[in-house]
Amino acid sequence: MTYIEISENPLDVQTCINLVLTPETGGINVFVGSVRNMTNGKKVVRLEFEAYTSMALKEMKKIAASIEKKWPVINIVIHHRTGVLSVGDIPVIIAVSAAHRDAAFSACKFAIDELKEKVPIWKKEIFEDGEEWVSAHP
Amino acid sequence: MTYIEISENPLDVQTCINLVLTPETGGINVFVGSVRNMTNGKKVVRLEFEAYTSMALKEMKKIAASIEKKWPVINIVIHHRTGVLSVGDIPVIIAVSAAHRDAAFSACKFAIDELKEKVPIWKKEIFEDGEEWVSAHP
Amino acid sequence: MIVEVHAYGIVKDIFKKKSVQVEIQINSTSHLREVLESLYPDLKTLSVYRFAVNEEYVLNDMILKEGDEIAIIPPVSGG
Amino acid sequence: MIVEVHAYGIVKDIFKKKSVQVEIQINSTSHLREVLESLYPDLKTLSVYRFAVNEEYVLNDMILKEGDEIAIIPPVSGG
Repeated sequence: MTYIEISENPLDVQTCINLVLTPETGGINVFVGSVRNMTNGKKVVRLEFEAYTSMALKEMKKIAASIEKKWPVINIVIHHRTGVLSVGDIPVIIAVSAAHRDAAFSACKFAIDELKEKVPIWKKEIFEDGEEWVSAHP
Repeated sequence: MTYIEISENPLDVQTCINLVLTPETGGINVFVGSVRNMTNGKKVVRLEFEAYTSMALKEMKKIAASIEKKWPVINIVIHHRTGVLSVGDIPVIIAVSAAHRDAAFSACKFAIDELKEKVPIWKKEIFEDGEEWVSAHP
Repeated sequence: MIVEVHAYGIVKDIFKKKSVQVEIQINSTSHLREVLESLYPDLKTLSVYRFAVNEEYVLNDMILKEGDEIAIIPPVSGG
Repeated sequence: MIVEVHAYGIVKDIFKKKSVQVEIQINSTSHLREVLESLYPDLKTLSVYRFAVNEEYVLNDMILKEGDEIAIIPPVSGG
């Protein structure tokens, strides 16, 4: 099963574990993103995440479908938060369960790498003296 | 910081996240082990974990020290449970925080691989018709 | 035809709104790109941007038709 | 000398207790291995086992001295 969600509400890691854990599960790999306090030596005040939600959900489902073709996994969760986040807040949680741990690790790594490359979600970093859409300019 | 623990109490993933998450953290990778319902086609009733606790703690600390030499990580948690566990229970949680996710993934994978090879903890699988110390015999 | 182009992230700042309507002579994304870049030259300062039509990335050029949902996708930065 | 050997996992089943005291003529782990295997031949059915002295794995042979904490480590299976 695949559980995909984009929401303004805080993400919860235990919820994600509960969604992927089954009696057949031997291992779960989880990636938890976190808002860092610094970017290139500049102090981050907050982040603002925006999504093209309908397309982002489609792209996230494609990532899950690719995983299911590549590795013997059981369940996949991809939860992404949008809106205003502060340092230490969690913008993304990915959790993958599998009978054997190697598949869970590989699939979770693949999921976050793909998400960062393809899913139409954007973050703006707000510094003390300005703001910037991440990766927008060369 | 390194947080190592062996305990008979249930493990909690949120506790582990809270221990590793810092303002400098960009990503956390977590491995959650789980008791599977089947081994080689035989139904597992429960598992019993036993540790040579003082030595196991030492070996777990060595794993954390190796990680800190190999990757730029922030905090490391290795929690292992002992005693009687049922299907779906969690024998181990490893969590590693880092500024960048690749280090967190690599370190977490290394930790569970090393733990399974070196840390003196043993599990006995109890089936409906017998029991067996895992990996004891060829 | 007249098409509506939805904006996200920095493109919303460049358009100064969530979407713009523009008239195109040729119904293709490559022509749309030219029209948009002449109206909003700041688009050319982006590292890269893609179009999405009906919530799918346009890989090369693509023919546009009435009712297509068109969006500009600047470099993504989720996660 | 007489040494106490601590048992874990399947070795506790083989010894039928948590530790045994055995007398050794040569104060080395390789000799201790021989003595234990003659007393408890089932040790030879294990895939492998190592000694730990003072909570550290013994890599090759090792001299034993009074007061050492000695344990047999059958194949580990944590996680």
